[in-house]
Amino acid sequence: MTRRRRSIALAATAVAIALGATACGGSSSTTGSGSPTKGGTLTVLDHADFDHLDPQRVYTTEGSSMDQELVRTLTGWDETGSRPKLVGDLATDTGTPSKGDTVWTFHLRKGVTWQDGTAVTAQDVKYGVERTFSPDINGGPPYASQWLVGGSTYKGPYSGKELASVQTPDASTIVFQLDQPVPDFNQTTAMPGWSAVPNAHDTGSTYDTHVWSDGPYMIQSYTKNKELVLVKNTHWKQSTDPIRQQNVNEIDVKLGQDQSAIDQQIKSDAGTAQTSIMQWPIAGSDLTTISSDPSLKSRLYKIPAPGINYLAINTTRVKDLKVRQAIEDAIDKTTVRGAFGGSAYGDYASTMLSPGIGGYQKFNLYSTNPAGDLTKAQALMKQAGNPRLTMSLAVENTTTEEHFADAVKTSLGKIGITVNITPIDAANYFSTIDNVKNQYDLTWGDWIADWPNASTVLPVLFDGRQIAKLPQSNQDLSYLDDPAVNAQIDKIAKMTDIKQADAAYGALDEQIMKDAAVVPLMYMNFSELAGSKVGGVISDPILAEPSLVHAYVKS
Amino acid sequence: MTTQQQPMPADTGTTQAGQPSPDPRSDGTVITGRSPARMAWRRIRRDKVTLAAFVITVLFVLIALLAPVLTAITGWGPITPDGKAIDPDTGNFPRGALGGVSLTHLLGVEPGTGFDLFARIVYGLRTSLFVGFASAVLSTAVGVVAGLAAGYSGGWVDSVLSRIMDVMLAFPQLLFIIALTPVIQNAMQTNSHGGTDENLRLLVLVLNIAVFAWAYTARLVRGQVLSLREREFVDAARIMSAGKWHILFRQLLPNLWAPVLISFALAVPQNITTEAALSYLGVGVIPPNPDWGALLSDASQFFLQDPMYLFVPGVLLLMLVLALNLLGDGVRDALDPRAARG
Amino acid sequence: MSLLTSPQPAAAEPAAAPFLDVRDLRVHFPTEDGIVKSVDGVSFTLEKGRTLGIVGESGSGKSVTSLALLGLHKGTRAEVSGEIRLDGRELVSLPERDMRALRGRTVSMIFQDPLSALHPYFTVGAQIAEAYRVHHKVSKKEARERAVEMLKRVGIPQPERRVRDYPHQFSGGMRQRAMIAMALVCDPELLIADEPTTALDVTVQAQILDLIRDLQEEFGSAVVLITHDLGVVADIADDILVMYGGRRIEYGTVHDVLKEPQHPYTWGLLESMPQITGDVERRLNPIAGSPPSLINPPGGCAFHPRCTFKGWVSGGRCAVERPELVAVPGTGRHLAACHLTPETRQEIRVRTAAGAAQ
Amino acid sequence: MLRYLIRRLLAAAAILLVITVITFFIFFALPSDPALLACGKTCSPSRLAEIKHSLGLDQSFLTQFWEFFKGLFVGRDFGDQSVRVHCGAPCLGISFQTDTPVLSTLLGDFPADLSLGLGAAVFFLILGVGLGTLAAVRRGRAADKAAVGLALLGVSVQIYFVGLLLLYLFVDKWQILPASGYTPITQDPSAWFQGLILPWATLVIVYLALYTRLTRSSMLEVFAEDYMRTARAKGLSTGKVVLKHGLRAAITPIITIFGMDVGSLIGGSAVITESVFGINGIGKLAVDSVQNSDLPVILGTTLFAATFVVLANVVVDVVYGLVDPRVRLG
Repeated sequence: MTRRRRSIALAATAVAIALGATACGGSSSTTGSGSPTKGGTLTVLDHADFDHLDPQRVYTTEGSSMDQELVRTLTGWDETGSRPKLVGDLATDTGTPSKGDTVWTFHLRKGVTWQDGTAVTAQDVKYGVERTFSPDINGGPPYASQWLVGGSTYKGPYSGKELASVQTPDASTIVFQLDQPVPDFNQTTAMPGWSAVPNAHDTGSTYDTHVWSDGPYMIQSYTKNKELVLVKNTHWKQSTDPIRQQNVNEIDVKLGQDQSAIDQQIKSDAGTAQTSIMQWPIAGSDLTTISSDPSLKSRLYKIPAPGINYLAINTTRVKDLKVRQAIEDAIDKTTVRGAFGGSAYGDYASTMLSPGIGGYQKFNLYSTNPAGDLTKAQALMKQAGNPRLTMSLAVENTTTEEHFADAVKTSLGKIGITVNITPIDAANYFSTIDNVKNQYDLTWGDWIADWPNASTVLPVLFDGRQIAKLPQSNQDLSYLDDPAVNAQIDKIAKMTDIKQADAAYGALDEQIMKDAAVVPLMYMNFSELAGSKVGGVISDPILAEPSLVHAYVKS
Repeated sequence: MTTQQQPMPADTGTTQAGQPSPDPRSDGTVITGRSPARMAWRRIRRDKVTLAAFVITVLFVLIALLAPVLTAITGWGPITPDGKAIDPDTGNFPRGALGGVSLTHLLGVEPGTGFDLFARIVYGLRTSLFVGFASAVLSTAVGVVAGLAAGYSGGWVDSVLSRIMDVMLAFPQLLFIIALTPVIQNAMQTNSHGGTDENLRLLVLVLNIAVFAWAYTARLVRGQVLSLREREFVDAARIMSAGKWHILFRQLLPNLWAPVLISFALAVPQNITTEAALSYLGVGVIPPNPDWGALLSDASQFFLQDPMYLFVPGVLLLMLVLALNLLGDGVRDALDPRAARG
Repeated sequence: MSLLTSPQPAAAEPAAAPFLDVRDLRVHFPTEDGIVKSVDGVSFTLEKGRTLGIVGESGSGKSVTSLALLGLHKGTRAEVSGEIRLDGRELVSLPERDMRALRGRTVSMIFQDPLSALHPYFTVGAQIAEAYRVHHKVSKKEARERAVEMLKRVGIPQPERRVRDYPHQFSGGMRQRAMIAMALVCDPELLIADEPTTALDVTVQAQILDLIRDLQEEFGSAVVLITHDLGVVADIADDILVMYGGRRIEYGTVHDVLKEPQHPYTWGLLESMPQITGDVERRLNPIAGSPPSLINPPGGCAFHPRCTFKGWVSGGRCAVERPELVAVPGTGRHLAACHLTPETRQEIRVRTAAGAAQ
Repeated sequence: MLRYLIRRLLAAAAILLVITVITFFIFFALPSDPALLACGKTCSPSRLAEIKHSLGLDQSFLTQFWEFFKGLFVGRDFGDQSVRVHCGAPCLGISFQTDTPVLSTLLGDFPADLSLGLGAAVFFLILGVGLGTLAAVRRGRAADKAAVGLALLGVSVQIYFVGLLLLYLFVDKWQILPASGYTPITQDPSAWFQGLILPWATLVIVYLALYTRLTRSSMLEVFAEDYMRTARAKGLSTGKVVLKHGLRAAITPIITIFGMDVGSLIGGSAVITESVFGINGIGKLAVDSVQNSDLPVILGTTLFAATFVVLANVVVDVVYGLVDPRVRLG
């Protein structure tokens, strides 16, 4: 999904990402031992507002994470164990597939109520899912319209029509009819979009600030770009919720502070900073200082992200495989990682699937030395006829990315490739490079899985048929349109055995890497800091966010 | 605003109009026979502060011109990274104290990239000076022409031009330049293949700054022309049926050079400041092209970890602008006998 | 008494101290180019009820002299030396604090251009009242009443209404009247009028001069009238002091100086002045050349570069030796500083008169 | 007077109209497509077209402008299918990004600018006029030279350099002040004050320089006026001469500049200060909205800022008429 939202502020607010420990594969740790205390106010500091809180519009990790306090989804992840476990949330279990994974049935829990005490019904869930289709409710993930039968023509509930492929035989049963087999559909339904919205409280495009809660907290006030105040939803019952707790009395989200100011504030641990946590990772420039400070260790959350930071090579512009392979070997990942914040940022990557994702297999087709293998690269260039090449590289206009671009330029300069750097507004970066009309040879990209499965990584990034289908939001940044890859994607999609599919995805990853269409750079980690009195924070490896569902304030 | 400075009330000894005042500053009227330019030069030569500012400015210009030579001596260019000077494990921060100051890197290296800071500063000076001077030349030229036209023509030409000046001066300028730059850059990107031409980018920057600066000069010139056109020599020329252009350029312009030069001299440091501010906000010169504003913008993100990186270009930029401002003040004091620094 | 009120050479010691006694006054301004000697050794005396006219062209030092009388050079770069005795009190060395108590009260001044000399942002009444309140502990209301009274006295119609007006709402003559009202509000003993009529048209000029004369009679003040216009002086003054290049060149009673002018510069001034009684055909001859530099004055007689009669003096003395201010023979109290002998002067006057008659 | 005011206000409205048209036109050509930003990661062309229509971006320039212009006076209704949102006059549109009315966003950010701008203005006016007067009175002496030198330094220094330096010293190094930021005064007056100390100081350093220079030269000009000599000749004390007669006249041009500065400061011109200190004001809003191609917000902030500058102009002229009895408005 869910790239972390880019900083929209100007260069003055560093974007940067976070640090990381060794990506050890989805291990989640709950820091702050002891039993949770009730009461108090938890302060969340975020440098920018959420893209959306409307569950059908949200598509960022911050928004999705915050929505967990407000909105219950059909399924959800229980992250209290050593690995995240998919459980029924609004539903009693993780759903029942039938007809070769094309029909999925969920039964709702009894006793789940809205913030006004009325029961959450299957019709509310249907209405919520239908909202996704309205042009006014834009921004969310595409899965509903991609998979639900009749989704391509349906325009949402505001037109007065219902979507026939979502059926509610009774108030507690909901059935989805899909136009293709989706064996991990119940992981999709853990995304906020698959939640209920009561028709009576739907405020359309302004629902972001009026989200009607069936979770432990509800919105008391929400001033965009300023402050979001959540208070206890008194109608929420612990007995109906396997995932969340209701420990603090209030959650204050303060929006729009400079990230490095947030870093310093929480680091100081003075006053309200003691009961504060940051939403956005520590600024790249502060990363080394904070992560290497032993006194901060107990307050630091290193969250491995199910994602990848990579350099895409436009295969339609750089057609020579030898040249692409030379690039793979030439890139000095040490300086690249340095630009993103150094060793704290994450481990060097050699695959597109990261260790926390279902389907990950460890392999390395290119230089084992992260600093690159210049001899091999130069040899490959020689085989290609030593062309004097000039390539354009698109990056965001942030300091971090510009430094990254400089590092790439230096690396490729050594094998005779001249790189022209084009920095693009951070906010417009993806809409520019996602447009198939873009003219860049090299582009920077990162991707975080919508749920920790290769099915939300490889097909999204390498199915060449989407280039024609989504000309303005193409995710295949390398423009790889390999019939063998496409066929394999289709083949895996039909597999109903997840283990079999995982193995196939691992092999597909290797197959794609042979095409040398992308240079995987780092498996990202996100690091966040909390005040000394914040407890119960879960490192959520699904969203790569500090999950607050069990958070409490120590007295 | 007027910057004329007059003596204290008590030391004006005489009041009759045109009477040589015993005020020491206006001795020029007593000692006759010197051309205004000569007198101005004489005043500048006597003004030690202005002279010092002049020397510093010349020094800066020389450094900018000799940038390739200077970097050839140190051996590090502005975009040649020194991988050994930075530590990738700490996020590419410079190794060693004071931002990596060493014999090879006189001012240390840039965190993140390992570029030599000395080289970036001497090359960045080129950009700052070029943008400052070029936009000042452009805005002064446009301002003089517009001011002359408005002041001399009067009538609807004056009305239209004056309203345009009003609009320009009422614009939230910084906001607007910030907004305008991506529009223009986008237009440029579609022209070049992939990359953006840095010279073109500089040109856009110069244009952007000049667009919002010319109105000040125009207003000043217009005011001067309005008072000059009532003077006898213009009437005389008009009576002798001199052409419009003759009067404009042969009669009026020569009498305007002092205020125009003053406004030019003060526009240069102002424009350098604006350029640096725009680059700081990320809409000016774009890294890795060296520029002081861009350097400071970059440095602002590391200033807690690597303060040297902020202080060196910051203090140098302060020195440059201060020298140019002092020079501008000196020129003004010298050209406008009534204005004295005291 | 009359002997004492008349001009005396600086060296001559009078029997009793005159009301105003200026001796060897020098006002010098140091500059980068040298010292500007605006006033360079000026002496004169003045009694109460009498009027002294100081005449000279621009830059002759007459205004600087008047400012020295008010002590307005204090606290500036100007170097003032010599003595100014007012009613026995020495003013040059008087501290600013004490001088301030005298300003506006004992010595006050009517400035040349009332439009610029009156503060544009305060009402006329407020400015007059302020001058009164500086030296009198009275309420604002009383001061305001005093202002109305003064405006009435200087002949401004509807003073109760005009007191609230701003200077720019007054006509030129009325502004000068207001200025006079302000100067006289504390009944000063010495009134200095610096070109009080220059900015006014002729009919108003006469009214203002009449007013000053009337008020002087009423208050019995001593008046120093500064002007470049000999006509005004002839009208109102008792004595005349002609200044050139910061020095005295001729000093005497109105009668003596105008009837028997001794210095070529005074002749020049007289010739450049139209006379109502004079011949319409008579040419007005402005003095050729420009005023002398006050930093490097011409050697000898400061006037010699412009003097058409220097050839009448033998041996080129004019360019070398500065003429002393000496009594004109036969008058005893008419002083002039010129190398021309009395006989030569007489001869020139006869010739010039003949020339004019032709 | 009333006629003058009406005429000036009409002229101001005309200038604002021109600025609106220009802004509208330029941002019509913005590089990015707000519909695409709203659409999300995987966006099909048909979905894009629907969103374009929903945002009204498929209409012609003139239609869009007319809708906007009309909204200023009669308000507008938003929302294509879902619940309709009414935006009352004067409607500046609804943000593409946050779906909230632009005016309410602007008014929400306004207190920050008001606090920042007015607070700093009070300090730099008083200090600047004081220092400038002192320099003028002590012309040529040590105090004057120090003031002139400091002023020149202040004029030459980069505002963000000052800001960052203050942050480095006071927050990081000496830890005297908390990390700055804006807290509404209604919420916590002490935090409001502490958070604004450094931003104020930054603005004061830069503007103080300007006002010191301005006051000094204006004062010196006034000192040469005849009426100042008249005041001394009355026997007034130096203090009274300088402060009553001198300042009264010298302050007039300063009021003009001050009015314009305050107008633009509270209208969001302190972009850099806001950005350095992380204050969410109009300036930062404008910068963010440009990055997000949020046309209604860009238009709103530009218009808002321009309105303040233009109104400040009118106010200054009216005040001028009140302050200077010679000026007659008409």
